[in-house]
Amino acid sequence: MNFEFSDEQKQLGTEARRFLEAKCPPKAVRAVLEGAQPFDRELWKGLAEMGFLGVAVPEAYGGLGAGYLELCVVAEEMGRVIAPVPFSSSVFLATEFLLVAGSEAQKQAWLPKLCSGEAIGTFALAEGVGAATPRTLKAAVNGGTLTGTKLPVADGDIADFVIVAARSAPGSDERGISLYIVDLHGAGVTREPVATIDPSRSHARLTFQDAPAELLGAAGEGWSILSQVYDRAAILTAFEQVGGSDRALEMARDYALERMAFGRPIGSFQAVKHMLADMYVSATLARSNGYYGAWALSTGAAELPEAAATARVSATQAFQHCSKNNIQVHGGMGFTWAFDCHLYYRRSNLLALNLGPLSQWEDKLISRLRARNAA
Amino acid sequence: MNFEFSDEQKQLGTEARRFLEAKCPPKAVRAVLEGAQPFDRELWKGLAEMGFLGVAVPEAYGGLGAGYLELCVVAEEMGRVIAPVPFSSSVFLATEFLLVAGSEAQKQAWLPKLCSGEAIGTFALAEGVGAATPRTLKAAVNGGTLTGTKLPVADGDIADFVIVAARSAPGSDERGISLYIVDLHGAGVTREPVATIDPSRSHARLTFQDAPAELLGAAGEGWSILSQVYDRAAILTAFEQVGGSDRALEMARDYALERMAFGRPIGSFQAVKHMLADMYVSATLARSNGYYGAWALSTGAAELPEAAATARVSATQAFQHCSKNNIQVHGGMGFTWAFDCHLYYRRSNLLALNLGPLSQWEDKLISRLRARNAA
Amino acid sequence: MNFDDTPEEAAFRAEVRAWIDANAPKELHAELATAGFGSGGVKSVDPMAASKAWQKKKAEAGWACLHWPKEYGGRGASPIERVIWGQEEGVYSALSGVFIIGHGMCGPTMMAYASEAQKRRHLPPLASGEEIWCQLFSEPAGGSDLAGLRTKAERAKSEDGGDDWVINGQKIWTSGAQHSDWGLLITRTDPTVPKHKGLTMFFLDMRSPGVEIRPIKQVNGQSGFNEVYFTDVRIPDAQRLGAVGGGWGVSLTTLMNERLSIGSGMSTGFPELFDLCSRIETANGLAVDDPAVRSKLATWACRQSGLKYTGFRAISALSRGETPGPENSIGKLVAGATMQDIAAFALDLQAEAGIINDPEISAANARFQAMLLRSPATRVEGGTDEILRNIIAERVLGLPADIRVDKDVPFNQIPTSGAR
Amino acid sequence: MNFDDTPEEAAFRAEVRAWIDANAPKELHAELATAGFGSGGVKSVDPMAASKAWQKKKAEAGWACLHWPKEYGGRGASPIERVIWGQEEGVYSALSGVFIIGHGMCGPTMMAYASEAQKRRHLPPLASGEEIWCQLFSEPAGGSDLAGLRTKAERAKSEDGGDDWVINGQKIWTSGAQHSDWGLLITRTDPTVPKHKGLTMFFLDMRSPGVEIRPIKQVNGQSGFNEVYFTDVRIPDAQRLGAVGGGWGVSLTTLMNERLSIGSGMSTGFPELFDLCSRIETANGLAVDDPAVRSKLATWACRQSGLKYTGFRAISALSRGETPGPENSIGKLVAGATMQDIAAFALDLQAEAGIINDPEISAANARFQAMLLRSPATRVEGGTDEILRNIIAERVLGLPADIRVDKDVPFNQIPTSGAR
Repeated sequence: MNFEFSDEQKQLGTEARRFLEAKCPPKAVRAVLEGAQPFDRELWKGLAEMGFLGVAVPEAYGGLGAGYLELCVVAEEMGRVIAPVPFSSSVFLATEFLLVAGSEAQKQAWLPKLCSGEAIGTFALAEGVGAATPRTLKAAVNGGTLTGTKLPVADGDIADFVIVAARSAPGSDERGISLYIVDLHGAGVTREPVATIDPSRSHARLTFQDAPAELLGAAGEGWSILSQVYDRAAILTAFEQVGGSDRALEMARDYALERMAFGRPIGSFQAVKHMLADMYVSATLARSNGYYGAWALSTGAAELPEAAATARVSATQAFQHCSKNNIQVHGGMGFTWAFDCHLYYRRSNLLALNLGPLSQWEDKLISRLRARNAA
Repeated sequence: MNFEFSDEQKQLGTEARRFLEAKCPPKAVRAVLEGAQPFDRELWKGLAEMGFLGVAVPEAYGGLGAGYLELCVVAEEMGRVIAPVPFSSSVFLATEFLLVAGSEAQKQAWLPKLCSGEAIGTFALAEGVGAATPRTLKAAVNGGTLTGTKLPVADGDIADFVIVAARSAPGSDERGISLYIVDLHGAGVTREPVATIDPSRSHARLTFQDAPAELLGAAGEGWSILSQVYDRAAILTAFEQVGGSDRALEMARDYALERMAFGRPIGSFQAVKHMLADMYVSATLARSNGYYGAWALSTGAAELPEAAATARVSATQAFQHCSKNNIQVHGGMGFTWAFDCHLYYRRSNLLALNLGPLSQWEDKLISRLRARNAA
Repeated sequence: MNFDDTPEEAAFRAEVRAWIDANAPKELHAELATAGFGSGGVKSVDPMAASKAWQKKKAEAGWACLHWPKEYGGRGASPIERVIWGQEEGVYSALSGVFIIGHGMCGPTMMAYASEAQKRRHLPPLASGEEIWCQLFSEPAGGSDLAGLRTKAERAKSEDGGDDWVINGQKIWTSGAQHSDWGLLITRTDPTVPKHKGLTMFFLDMRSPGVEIRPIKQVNGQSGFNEVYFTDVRIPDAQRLGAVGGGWGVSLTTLMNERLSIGSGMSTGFPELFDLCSRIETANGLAVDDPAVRSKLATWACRQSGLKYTGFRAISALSRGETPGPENSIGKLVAGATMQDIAAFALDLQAEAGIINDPEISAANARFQAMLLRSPATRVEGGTDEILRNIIAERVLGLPADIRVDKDVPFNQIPTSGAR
Repeated sequence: MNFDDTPEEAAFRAEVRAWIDANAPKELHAELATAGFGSGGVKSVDPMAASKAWQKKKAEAGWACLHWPKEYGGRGASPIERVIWGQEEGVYSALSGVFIIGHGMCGPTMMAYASEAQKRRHLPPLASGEEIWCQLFSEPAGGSDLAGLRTKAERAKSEDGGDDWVINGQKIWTSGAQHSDWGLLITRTDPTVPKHKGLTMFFLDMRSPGVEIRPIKQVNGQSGFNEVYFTDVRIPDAQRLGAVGGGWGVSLTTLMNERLSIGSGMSTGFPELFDLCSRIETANGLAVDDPAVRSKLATWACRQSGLKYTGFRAISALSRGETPGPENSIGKLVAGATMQDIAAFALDLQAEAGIINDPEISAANARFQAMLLRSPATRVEGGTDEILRNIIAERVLGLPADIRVDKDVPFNQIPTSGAR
């Protein structure tokens, strides 16, 4: 049994941490949060140079040709520093969609640019309030052009292209949905930034009016491709969340050790100690479930769907729990703009929704457990 | 605003407490728990003499002719001492069914005996594992006789008569269900005691084979009468649960004050203090919701169904929470047979199910809130 | 047991209702009704002007600070009449937010400790809203350990030879300091005695030289709180409240009022959530019909209802002339955590779009995000969840106080992490 | 990252599997597989006889106490081999329950502190199950405060003039004392020094005159624990383990092993609940399809899975030759509370009939009721939830220990509530 990252993988994590602690201190996150820029271009450039934008992409397409375990390790470090860059959109989604469903030409066209950071890609599904289902999607492609509105789209205002889930045939079942690549610099595209719970990551409303759209994957396969890619992204995001949970726990621990009240460190009060212990417990369960997901992702195991949902639910709960109680441990300081606690609180609530809400993943988890037990 | 019991009502509570602390110490509960007898006959006799078996029954039928607020006050005291007697079956259910749906003759026949303790009545709905619904009930009455099996029936082994919900017409809707009074000393009745989570309250399986059954209330009205009576019983039971919660909290508090560890009372550790504070919070919320129910019950307010579900859910959660953590505060001693903690733990789990499970009442609560908001 | 007014209460309610109906700024009603959590109330008009206008109108008609004696600008009303007023004032009470600290805490403290002349000078304009007061208690190094405060007050002579005190130090979490004319200030006058013994209370003109106010930006972008710096600020000894070294006792008067006013009628966000669930669809149909949603709603409904009726029990106690005790700490304890959970769940219900914080796109979202970002403050201000549990454990259940390592230790010898 | 055995591990597993397949008491398999929580295992045969037979068979073939050195009756196997054995032994390991304390705690302590002669005399029969050991640490006045123990050991001369100790006092929560031949006993030899300094460890013949064992009936009706009374019990000084006054250090060896063995692979009841939900109907159809049920199941599923893979990470550490640390305290902490919640929910799913405790009527019920009545013990034994949170906070997160009022205080001057 070797249920642990290898020394090389850990080494990669150490490099990533060293790099990110230097290039992505909290003030870099604040710069984006406070609107100086939609994302940290310098950091993005640096990540590309480090090869972190193509960790799991074959060298033939300009990637490092390492595996998903390596990408999980990097994702955790990105989450630790809540990096204000389109990593999840471009690496977890756009890149994975291309790897899973892209034609050779499409891979050739986009993957090298994604790995080099020359192009930013993203994915667009939601169309406003409420769960997006094959039944509810309105955006549609006719004669090769897309018309409709997508909201919210992560990094929609800065991406160069977007992969869109849109209706390719009438009817309410998932066979009516296909995926399309749309060049966001092309005709018929309007983008407006939208404010969200976490301004350190930019989001937009994308309006398409007869915008040229190129099919990605087979027609009618959109929903099943989406579900495969979401499972992969859920595991990668879980590592972001695990990294964020650990950092929030550390911040709380450090403050509890330093902050004195009643003549003693507040960390000597059981109320605080046990709050921190409970944070440690959820962070640890989330990490272990994340490892399960990483294993499934890297081996393409049959358990992947179940492992993805487990990792997602566990990590979402842990990051929300840790970021929330990190504020509580900091007391009054915790809800000041000046302290960094809210950066993690915001991010935890963004990540809790960006691949579909917790309640959806809870439901998926049980469906999948059930399917396996039935099998 | 006078959202409080009157001084007279509080006085009645004090009397009841004095009486019950004298006549129903923990060893009386243990005597029944350990099988000496199915219920405490002496205590039952005493309750009858005090008039507590007919608090809300009109004097014309041998009751005290006081109101439901008075009955709530007594119910709380019964719950405090987890009295091992068929109070809930005979007073909350049998008596209420007769008051709500009984003919004058039926009231004359049974109410005086119920008030005097000469007769014990109960109610039978469930037919084994799973929720009992108009669709699932199998016990049926044809030509005035009942055939079927009811399990579990509280006090079914000691009651003199039972009110049974049975099928009076084919079909799966509630109009096919009616209520019947069955004399348990009559023909065609077999009773077997069944073991439960709380042996301090006796339960049985009742098997009916062509047992004479007398209609109670209009034919086809069974389910709606049942739902009215369950709402009343839920509020009265909530007071039992509130009494039990308070007592469990007191036991934990007293032990935390007396028990020393590390040279100090364990009640000086925040982990224990805050556990007790949280118990106090749920007990207080349950009490306030109980008052809401008591008000609705005593005034027959339109909010009764909603108030009943609120009181029920809140009190069930509080009693389970307090009885569970009372054990935890007692540490190793808490799960010994010799300590009384488990008596409350058992009772809290019995009361959580005896009028239908928590999940059912949660669902009812929201349906009812919704109905009111829609109205 | 009933919710009915006594005849006297009913008569009073009718009078209140009639007056409010005739005098309230109805044009603001809609805006006040939907003002988000921590969103700072009305925007269509200058909120401060609107607040002062409404307060002045109330004062002129004898409806300001109902529970205060008439001679100080109040009405000499009973506690229950005050409650009835609050119920009838409804959304308009949001306009009085800026006066809460002054009316609820500073006023009562002045009444208990100021001279007759000072009361006649200061209380009426405080009641009428012409003068606004703030409370200067918390300090960076203090926090939950309120008595750990360090702001120094030293005796000095004034130019005219009178007795003055010179104040140096810093306060924090001062609500409304930027609008305040007067402040209630607790200071340390003797660092060589145990911390509760060396404190002294004053009130001061917030425009005194050496007083500097800096707003604190909160997580939700609002700046209701301030830091207040004191540099050689002079306060005449005549503005001392209570004995030198008696400040802790004075502060307890103030704080008891704080917990009560904050603890009562806290919002949990449940009505807003229930409303949302009655409008929004989930995969299982209307959210309120989704069993998964229902099981969560039920628990929150019981908390909401339990707090409401716990409040009614407290009101009934008032109506009987009793004083509600520390058990009212549960209001804030339950409401704060509940709102935080409800807000997160409400966003979850809206799926991906739950992250959007734009009222134009989703008013509900904006509202629940405001709750999500405001509730952490609720769980801390006026006593953290942990302090409140201690209060319940110690004052209600009679459990021992925490072990106090700083007990009987001279203040200047207590270990500290330094001001932040 | 993989779950695969190394070639060596695979070879070892194959050998184990073959031997177990050829030698295990297959006739007991079904019964062992369904034995309820705290239900005490097999009933069709004498459980003790069955346990001893299986253990003896294992010992003769060299499969007992795999991690012990060969010369003491073990196999000198690596920790990971021990884990593999456990995985393969499966349900039959339930037969070894009676030996866990002896093999997991007493044996290692003897190995570390006993003389060579004593090891050769005592360890082989302990390994083979011919002699059973128990651990005599907890006391009524002790509980979580283990070092608060009072059982006295005083020096005396034996008839033949040798050095003896005379033991007086009481122990509690001693698992299997009634079956035990030998016991590991910690005593107080000096009440005048701080509590951790005055302790001394011994081992003794449980049949020594003056030893009296009384079973403790638990909430679930079982009596796995005992009280053990000592009245002028004689122990030769040769049976002292470690220095006089060094008992606390010796006990830590034992306890570290306890938390590990208890913490690993704790049951949460989730698989049983999931199975129930796949069979039982609610108002919304099959329970596992009821959204209200699903949202609860999901959280429990993640805890179950999180514990499983946390365990795998610990095993991987073992496999790399590392020693798992205090982080393994989370196993019991999470499993105990989870099982308690799951059990209550499982009864709720069965509606009114959930109260029935009769396997004939509902096997599931009986099972979940056993969990409901057993889980409170899980949350206390081998460290309460509160102690475990302290361990995580202090040893994993590095937070300060609780304030110790009894630190450096002579034991006989520490306030106490007296034995219970």
